[in-house]
Amino acid sequence: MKLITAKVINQVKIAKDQFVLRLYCPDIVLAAKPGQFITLKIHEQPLLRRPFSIHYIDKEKGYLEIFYQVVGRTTKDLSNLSEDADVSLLGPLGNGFTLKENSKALLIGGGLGQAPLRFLATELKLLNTEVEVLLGARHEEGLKNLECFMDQTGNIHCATEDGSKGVKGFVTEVLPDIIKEFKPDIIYTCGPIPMLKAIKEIATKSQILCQISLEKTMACGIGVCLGCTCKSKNDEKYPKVCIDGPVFWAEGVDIDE
Amino acid sequence: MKLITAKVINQVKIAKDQFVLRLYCPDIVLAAKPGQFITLKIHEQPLLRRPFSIHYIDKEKGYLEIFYQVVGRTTKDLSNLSEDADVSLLGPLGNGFTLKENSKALLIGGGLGQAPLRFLATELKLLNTEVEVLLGARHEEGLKNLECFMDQTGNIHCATEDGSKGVKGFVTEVLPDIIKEFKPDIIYTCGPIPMLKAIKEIATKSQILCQISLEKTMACGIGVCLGCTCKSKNDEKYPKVCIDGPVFWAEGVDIDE
Amino acid sequence: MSKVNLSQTMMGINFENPVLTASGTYGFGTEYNEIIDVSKLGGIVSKGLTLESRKGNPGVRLKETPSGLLNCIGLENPGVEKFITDYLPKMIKLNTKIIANISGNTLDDYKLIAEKLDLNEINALEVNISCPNVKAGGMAFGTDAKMVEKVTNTVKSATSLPVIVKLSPNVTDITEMALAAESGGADGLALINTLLGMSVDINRQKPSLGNVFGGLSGPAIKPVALRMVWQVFQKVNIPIIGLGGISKWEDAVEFMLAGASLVMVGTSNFSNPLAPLEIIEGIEKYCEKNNLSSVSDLIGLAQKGE
Amino acid sequence: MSKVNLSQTMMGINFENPVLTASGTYGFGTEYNEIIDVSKLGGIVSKGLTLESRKGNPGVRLKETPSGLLNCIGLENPGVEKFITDYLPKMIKLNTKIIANISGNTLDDYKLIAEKLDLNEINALEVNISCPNVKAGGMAFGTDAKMVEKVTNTVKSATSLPVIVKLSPNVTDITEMALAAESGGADGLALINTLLGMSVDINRQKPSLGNVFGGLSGPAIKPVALRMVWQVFQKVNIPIIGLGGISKWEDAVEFMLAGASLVMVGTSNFSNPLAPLEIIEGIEKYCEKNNLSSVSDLIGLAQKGE
Ligand SMILES: Cc1cc2nc3c(=O)[nH]c(=O)nc-3n(C[C@H](O)[C@H](O)[C@H](O)COP(=O)(O)OP(=O)(O)OC[C@H]3O[C@@H](n4cnc5c(N)ncnc54)[C@H](O)[C@@H]3O)c2cc1C
Ligand SMILES: Cc1cc2nc3c(=O)[nH]c(=O)nc-3n(C[C@H](O)[C@H](O)[C@H](O)COP(=O)(O)OP(=O)(O)OC[C@H]3O[C@@H](n4cnc5c(N)ncnc54)[C@H](O)[C@@H]3O)c2cc1C
Ligand SMILES: Cc1cc2nc3c(=O)[nH]c(=O)nc-3n(C[C@H](O)[C@H](O)[C@H](O)COP(=O)(O)O)c2cc1C
Ligand SMILES: Cc1cc2nc3c(=O)[nH]c(=O)nc-3n(C[C@H](O)[C@H](O)[C@H](O)COP(=O)(O)O)c2cc1C
Ligand code: FES
Ligand code: FES
Repeated sequence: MKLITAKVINQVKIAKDQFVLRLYCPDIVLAAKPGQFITLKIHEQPLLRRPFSIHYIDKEKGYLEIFYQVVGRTTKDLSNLSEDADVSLLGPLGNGFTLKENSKALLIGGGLGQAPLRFLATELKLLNTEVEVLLGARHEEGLKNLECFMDQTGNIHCATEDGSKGVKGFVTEVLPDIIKEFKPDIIYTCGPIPMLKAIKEIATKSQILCQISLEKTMACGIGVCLGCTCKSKNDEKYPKVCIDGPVFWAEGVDIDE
Repeated sequence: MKLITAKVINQVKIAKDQFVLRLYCPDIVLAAKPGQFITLKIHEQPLLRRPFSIHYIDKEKGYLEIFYQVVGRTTKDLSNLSEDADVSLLGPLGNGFTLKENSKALLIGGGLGQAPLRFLATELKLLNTEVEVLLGARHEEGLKNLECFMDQTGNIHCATEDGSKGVKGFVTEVLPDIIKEFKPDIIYTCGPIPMLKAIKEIATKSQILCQISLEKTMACGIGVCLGCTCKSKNDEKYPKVCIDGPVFWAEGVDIDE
Repeated sequence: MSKVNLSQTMMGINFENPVLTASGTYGFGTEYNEIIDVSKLGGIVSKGLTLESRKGNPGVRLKETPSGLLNCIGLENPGVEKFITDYLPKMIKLNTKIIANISGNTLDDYKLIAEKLDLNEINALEVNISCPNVKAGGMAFGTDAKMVEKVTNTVKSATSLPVIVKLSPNVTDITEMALAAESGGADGLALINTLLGMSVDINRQKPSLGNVFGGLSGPAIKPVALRMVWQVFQKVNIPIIGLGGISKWEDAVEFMLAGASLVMVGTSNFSNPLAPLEIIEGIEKYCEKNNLSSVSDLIGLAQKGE
Repeated sequence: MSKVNLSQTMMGINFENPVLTASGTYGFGTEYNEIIDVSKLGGIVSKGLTLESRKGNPGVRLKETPSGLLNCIGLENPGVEKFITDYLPKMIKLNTKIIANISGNTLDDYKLIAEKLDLNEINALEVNISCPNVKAGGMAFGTDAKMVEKVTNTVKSATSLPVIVKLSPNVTDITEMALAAESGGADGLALINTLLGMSVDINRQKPSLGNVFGGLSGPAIKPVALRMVWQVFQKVNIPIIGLGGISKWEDAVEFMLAGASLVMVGTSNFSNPLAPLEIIEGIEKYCEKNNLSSVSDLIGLAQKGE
């Protein structure tokens, strides 16, 4: 874990309100694992740092990318950053995904839940694991970044709520079929709570290993404020999303709120 | 007085941390008088609007200019604005200078106190008043905008604390000589408190009319919060810089803090 | 046309919408009328009035803080007589509800000023027992439950107008003060006034404000104000006016869900004179989106099931 | 080398500089040691400890507000035994002053925990009588002067360590509580803990926090904290530790000029882990610029002549 001032290398607008930002931070990149995140801060306001998944890294060139959506003040300010701007970066944070080698992995992303999956897909491929990807969004506009998975897999499935791309409906509607055909050993997923809940259920029924990446409001990001709790079977302690997660084994966490 | 969203036309860097920003706001421009100011706001933070003197206007083209120095959050954000950016503008505010026609006016600006004098010089000239200008700054860097007075007068006197341009020292050191030579009917001045105090004294002794533009932290800018008080001979009421000023007759106001 | 009913009758007054502007932040309403159409407001509260005119505090009166504003105006005002002759007639023309905010150093002050303001043209009195910026009386009234009850009672007896008591947040238990005002006969409560704060000028090595202490307002205090509205709503049966840091419609909805029947916009008028109108619009849209036919359906909704 | 003496001996402890990190915002110090050299701090206050381990509050525990943060952690902690065996040894290695922050539901709790922590390795105890996030005890202790005195006295009798009492700001008169702690035997005072606040989630139409109320911290509360330090400095003879919204060295200097001997950085660690070190540096430069040879010259300087 390092705290550094990273320079913006560049920023690409992917779709309406969606950007991929490339930041130079070799020390963080060297230590990063898929599923981990960084927190960042630009201005004095808002008060708290903001967490973002590591979307992609290039160890040689020393940069990482985040894939983000403009939803509020920080993300708005982020989208206005240009080359050479300074960003305070803390990371890598969190536990990351458990990578299974020589196996078959299904990666499911809903909305911006796509963000951590690209880095994951890249690393899995290096471990000789076959990857398929299932992405969901409201509208095709939310799937414009799917090409980033092309190098890792030929098989990208899509679902949109309005049917503008791929199957019409939620990812969970096509999931059973994909499981039947692809027979994944493990599912990795990130996205909105209702989606995660549904996937957890399907994975449990199908007896497929499943890892879920959660989001939660964070203050410190490093386990000291004890603020980013979630629920689990463990009666003694509430797990902290920032250090016990953000990735959890599906059976180890209650996805309730 | 209007509240509008003005577009940035352009912005010119005059010197280190000093900029002239041109804003399109025909309704405000039409009503503006020299010595008046506007308040502006860009982002949610900081909380309060910030006051700036009207530096120059062009009624035909519908724009006004402010001349500002980067000292904190708002002015920093201002300096990052580019063409077409939106700024919330409220104005014109305050009373403005009392313009004397067919006479001789000496305009004295210290530091950013130069800002309101350009608009003033332009209007005075239209009233057939002869204008001389005396500008003071720490260093010649603070006098880079003096050319803006060229159309109104050939006579610009300068003083810098470090002697890098003009006379070495404060404007007050050269003032008696200029008074002797130019014999102004009226002095208009704006700048730091100690300078205003000294000028008031000299003007009083020399029995020259003198108007002073003051600055004070403001919340509303329109006379409702009663926060921007200064002191005066009047025992009944503290004058409000935003509506009773910012311009005061020298003898009418105590320049004390 | 919107299907949402924004109006409510409260304390016998029919407010066309639930958004008013707070005392001391809106002058007498005429100034802002140059910028926005103030007749669209639910109402205006006057600057705090005292029996005699007041000059206010000397020295620096304002200091901005993170998301907040410290002020020590010290109740500068023209006095009640001049208010009635010079300001009220203009306020009436604004065509919105008028609430007169009153302060005093003694119980007798409150009685006299209330009597003088017992006028048809005024819709209600708001009793300020909480101004932190005056030496005598002021806050002392607002931090002692017995005094709160007495002041309320005194004003009630001196007027036929509805009486709103504006509480000070600088107390251990706000519900105690609220209950005292209620038993004193208050028709409504306004909470909160400013939090007592200060700032130090590190250049001069002196307090930033002429009066040392000032009242803290603005978004910074919203969480405290909201908590107090919530607590008081659980205890009293009279309507609550919520204020403290409201700058967006979302803030106003928070206050109403917590138990406020009306809200007031104070400091945010300075940053954005359009705020009150934007808030009215936002509340209306929120109700529409949530299928609420009347704005009064919002009141205390978040308390249900707690 | 700087000519400014940053060190002070206070309550018998020699602090190398006046900047500590606040309870609950710095874990047990080891986490931040990965990012900054925590041995450079004046000291670290542990997360609030209780006799038995605590799970803390269910549901949402954090909500950001304008320039502030609401939290309702609910004193989650490993319990005093586990602290001594598992955490304290690691804290000692950090090579800075260690203050243990303690909480209890009953006087007996305070006594027992103080006894257990009467250890050479700990430099002082900080008694939290003001946590707003636990149902029993907690804040009730901090808002009643008699209880403040009793708790202080109880802890003092149970330990040979210096005792700092951390006061709640949610009271009408902070000086009353400060004087009570002083007469209970406190060696120092820490003020302030968080202001009681809340937030409403307008989407769910429920309180944002699992515990309904939370403690408000961060720059938003600085003016209130500063005012309390100022008021208390005028009344007590024991040293004051100032905290509440300190994020920049200027803030720390304000607190010291108002009367604080030491300061603590809390919430700002989250936004900027470098804050405490930047603040130490800033204080030093400020002293240099103002020709003050010792940081202790700052204490209460703005009160002179008031
Ligand atoms: C571990 C982790 C990884 C994340 N990775 C990504 C990512 O890769 N790309 C990405 O775009 N976003 C990601 N997020 C979410 C991201 O942190 C928020 O979008 C960001 O904090 C919003 O900041 P803001 O200041 O722009 O918006 P704000 O002004 O803070 O909020 C705007 C709106 O978004 C809501 N919001 C704020 N924070 C969150 C949150 N954490 N979860 C849900 N809603 C929130 C607010 O309630 C509000 O309605 C991640 C969050 C976590 C915890
Ligand atoms: C009537 C009037 C006209 C003005 N005209 C101009 C102008 O034409 N050009 C220009 O550059 N500035 C002008 N100012 C000053 C300008 O308003 C401030 O520089 C501005 O508010 C700073 O905002 P900020 O957010 O950048 O700085 P902040 O972060 O608010 O402050 C940075 C520093 O500047 C100090 N400061 C802030 N406001 C003032 C103030 N009003 N007076 C003195 N010190 C202050 C603060 O104490 C702090 O030390 C004028 C002020 C008034 C009242
Ligand atoms: C400059 C200023 C002057 C004020 N004057 C008064 C007053 O005269 N009477 C009063 O009851 N409240 C007064 N207040 C308090 C406000 O009415 C309001 O209660 C407080 O500011 C909190 O609301 P806000 O955060 O929306 O401003 C004043 C507030 C400010 C900022
Ligand atoms: C997440 C969090 C947890 C806290 N836990 C404790 C605690 O256990 N004991 C305590 O005395 N104070 C606790 N506090 C209060 C802080 O120590 C401090 O008094 C308060 O936050 C004000 O300072 P700040 O504005 O610098 O954060 C906590 C504060 C926060 C934000
Ligand atoms: S964000 Fe602080 S513990 Fe997770
Ligand atoms: S700034 Fe409000 S009265 Fe002048």
